[in-house]
Amino acid sequence: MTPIEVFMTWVAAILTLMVLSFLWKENKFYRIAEHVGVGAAAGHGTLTAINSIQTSCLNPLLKGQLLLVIPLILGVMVFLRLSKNYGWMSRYPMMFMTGTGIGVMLGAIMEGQIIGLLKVTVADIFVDNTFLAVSALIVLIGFITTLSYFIFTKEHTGGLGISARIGRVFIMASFSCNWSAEMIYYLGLIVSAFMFLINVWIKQSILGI
Amino acid sequence: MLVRTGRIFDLLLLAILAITTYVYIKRAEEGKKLPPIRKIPAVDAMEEGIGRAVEKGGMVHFASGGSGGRLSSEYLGMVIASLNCLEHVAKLCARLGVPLVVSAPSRPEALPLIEGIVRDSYRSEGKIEDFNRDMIRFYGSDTGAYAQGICGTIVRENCACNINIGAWHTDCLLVLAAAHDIGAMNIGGTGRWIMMYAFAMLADFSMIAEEIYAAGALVSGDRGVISGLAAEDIGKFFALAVIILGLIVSAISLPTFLVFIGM
Amino acid sequence: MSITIKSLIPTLITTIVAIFIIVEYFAPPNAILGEIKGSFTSWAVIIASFTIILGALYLVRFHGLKIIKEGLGSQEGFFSSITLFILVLFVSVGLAFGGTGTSQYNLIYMNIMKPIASITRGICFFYCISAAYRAFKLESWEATSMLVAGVLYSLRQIPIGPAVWSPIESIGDWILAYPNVGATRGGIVATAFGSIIIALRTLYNKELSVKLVSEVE
Amino acid sequence: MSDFLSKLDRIDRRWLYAFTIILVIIPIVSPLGLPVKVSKPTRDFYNVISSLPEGSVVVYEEGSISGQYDVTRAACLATFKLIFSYPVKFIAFCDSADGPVLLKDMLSMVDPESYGKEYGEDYVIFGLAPGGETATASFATDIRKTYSTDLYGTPIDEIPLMSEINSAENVDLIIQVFVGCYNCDWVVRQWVVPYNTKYLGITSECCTPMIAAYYPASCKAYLPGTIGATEMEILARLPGEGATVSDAKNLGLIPMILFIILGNIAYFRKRFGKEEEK
Repeated sequence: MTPIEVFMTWVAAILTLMVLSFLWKENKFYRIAEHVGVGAAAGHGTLTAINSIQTSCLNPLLKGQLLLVIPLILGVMVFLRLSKNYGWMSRYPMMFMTGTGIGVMLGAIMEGQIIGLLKVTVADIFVDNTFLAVSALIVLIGFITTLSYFIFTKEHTGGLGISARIGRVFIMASFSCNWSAEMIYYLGLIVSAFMFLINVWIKQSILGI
Repeated sequence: MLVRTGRIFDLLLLAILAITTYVYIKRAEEGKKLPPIRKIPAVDAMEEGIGRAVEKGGMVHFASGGSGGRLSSEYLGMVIASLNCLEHVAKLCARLGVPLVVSAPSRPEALPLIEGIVRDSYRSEGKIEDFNRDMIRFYGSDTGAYAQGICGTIVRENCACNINIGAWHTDCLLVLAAAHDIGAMNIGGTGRWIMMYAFAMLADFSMIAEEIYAAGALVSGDRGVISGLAAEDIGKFFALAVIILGLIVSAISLPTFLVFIGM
Repeated sequence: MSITIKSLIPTLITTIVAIFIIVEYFAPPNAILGEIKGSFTSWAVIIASFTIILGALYLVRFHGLKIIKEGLGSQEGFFSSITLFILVLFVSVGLAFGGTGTSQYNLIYMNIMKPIASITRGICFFYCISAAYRAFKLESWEATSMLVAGVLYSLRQIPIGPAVWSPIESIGDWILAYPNVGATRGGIVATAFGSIIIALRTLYNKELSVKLVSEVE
Repeated sequence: MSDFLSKLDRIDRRWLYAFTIILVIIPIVSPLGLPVKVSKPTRDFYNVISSLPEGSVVVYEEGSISGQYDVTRAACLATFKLIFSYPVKFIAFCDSADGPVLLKDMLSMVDPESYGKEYGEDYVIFGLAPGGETATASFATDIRKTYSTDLYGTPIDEIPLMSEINSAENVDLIIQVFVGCYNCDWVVRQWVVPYNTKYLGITSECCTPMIAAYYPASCKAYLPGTIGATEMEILARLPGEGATVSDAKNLGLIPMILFIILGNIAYFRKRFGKEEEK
């Protein structure tokens, strides 16, 4: 390892330990790592934003795509939020982005998030394999009872109450799968962090193995 | 053909929802009767939580999540729902004189709207002098730094009530746990199904997925906005009808069902 | 300044832009509409970049005022100066050496930003397992379902699970692929309806928070 | 006994955290080397790539972020090594702010030139297009409107590989790396639904439950974080770091079981304690 690499490895290791100290309690060391992390995220975000504006707006605009002056103006209007009297003008870029967001989402969400799932939930049941058909039936029951839980215009009593209660059991099982998947993912990050501390920081940069 | 092949059924559903939403808004504006909406405990808990902050002399913290500012894809709905709740919380805090801290999302596309709403809320309560841009904190465009910054703020500035509604990623677990450990009341939910487990396990009052849209509507107190919940239920009944009809048709001929729904 | 210019025209922009893109999606393929949609989506990408810079300005303002008010020697001033120093370090190294693709930038990125961001998520593991201490109790059908599904799917995901008891793999995959998918699809469809109705209400200019009228500074 | 249980019940959870850290460190210092079975999604992932006809165009959407790089890197490296060993075209673009830095870091580890690939002819990298779904929609609709130059500033029209490629219609397969668990919906909505593009996902373990809802209908296959990387390294016989991380995770699960047992002890003691009082 070069001297600069050893130094930066020490920086990374110390910052890692500073964040880990939050498990004990909020303290000055954690606070240093917090402020370093926030500064780095803001710096990196600013840099990539500047780069993106340059490559997708300024360069093509200078090469003759004159329509790009519109997003440039709308983009600059975002900063008017900081002004005392013209803050309202920052709503123009906001509402343009909202319109684009709605347009891109509203069309494809029908197929991608609703009809596509209805189609596959029904179609999966009509298969030759009994085990798969019964399993698909369980998906259907989970789907209907979960959807019934989200009905707002009727009190959850009687038949709807039973369905919503079953739905809650399916919902909790699903939450638990997500909790488990997230926990294993965090465990992977903790293991990677300790692998770095042990194999790179201690073994390589301290012991030189 | 006027409609692209394979998207007729999609357009049919969109038309049903568009008409239903419009009709319900008109009925609301004309004062006509609307379907009743069942109670969502977490909606009332916001007022209770802010009241508790007054008693404890603590601060109220509101955040809409790392992606709680993205004006695109399904985040958009969560962002607008969280803006409705932010307006409700900001008005209550202005009225009761409770310190409010709003953490701006790490994807800050809606940042001007967030400041506009908090400023507007304080103005409508006659407390514009209490508004200060320092109430709105930005922690950089990474959800890790976002969670770190909020945890530090919550612990150091004596948070008594932590309200997290919007589009959350892994950041919500750290924030909810930090608030829980200092005894703050946790209220919140997200439309992102994958992260709902954190709210179900760590929040005192949680809104499950679509309930954040309902909360956003209910706190607005506007009948036209609340009528949207009835339109959503029409969509669900339509989905259940498609499922039941689909089962019947598929029992006879699955390809027929697939052709019909794939129009 | 009239409400028309402050609120009505912006929301009109939303409706027009959205309708153009929706029509492009449902209409038979049309080159002009495709061109318009392509322009709108790429413009939104450009504006998104400006908002990231606006966020950074909020950050600089907040910490700058803190340094001015409390002084560099104070504890608050010291921590705020760390944030501003690191921000300036990243931006200047990036601009000086030609963007984020350089080895110099990679050195500070991989040894400052990445370790902090990674371990910040990593410590969530400890909060995940202590949340299990609170939530996984055999006190109701829901909590029992949570406990059983969570433990079984956890054991499936690590090598020791299938190595000790091989059926755990198919049981874990079954729980993930069927009960979980049933509830997930129900949740996705319900959330989709929520998104759609809010989007439609915004197009009708009836979405209060986005309408924002007063804005009198 | 009940005295021991009440002490157990009031343990400061931070001692359990310390115990957890020790359990995590043990397999790192001396690996257990337990076996790993290859699951169906990983096998499908391998089959889709290995069955690509010559000259196919593969788009790779990099959405990883610095905080989750340790979890997705192994799976991405295994995928790069697999793709670069086939005669296909490779176009990478980024939808996350950290994408460009991470993508270059990984490509420097794989070294495409050692697979006989030439930049500009066989593979090309584009920078960040912020805006989430809007960005991927923009890329699918019109690449030239989204990017005028590649990551290194070369104008797009001067890149031979891009001469006949400008939208999803010219793409055979899209591989998306996503760590925002809903971001797989973007590709379903903007690539699979409109253009019927074949779609593979690389994600972290936490997003597996979400993409499972799309597998195999909309998403042909996926690699879930380090366990997926471990399985691909075994299946394709590629050396990698996935196996070490997966091995070290094994003991890390014991504290979870312990916390659940303690939680239920506390619950039943309180419940039976009340009944005795009654």
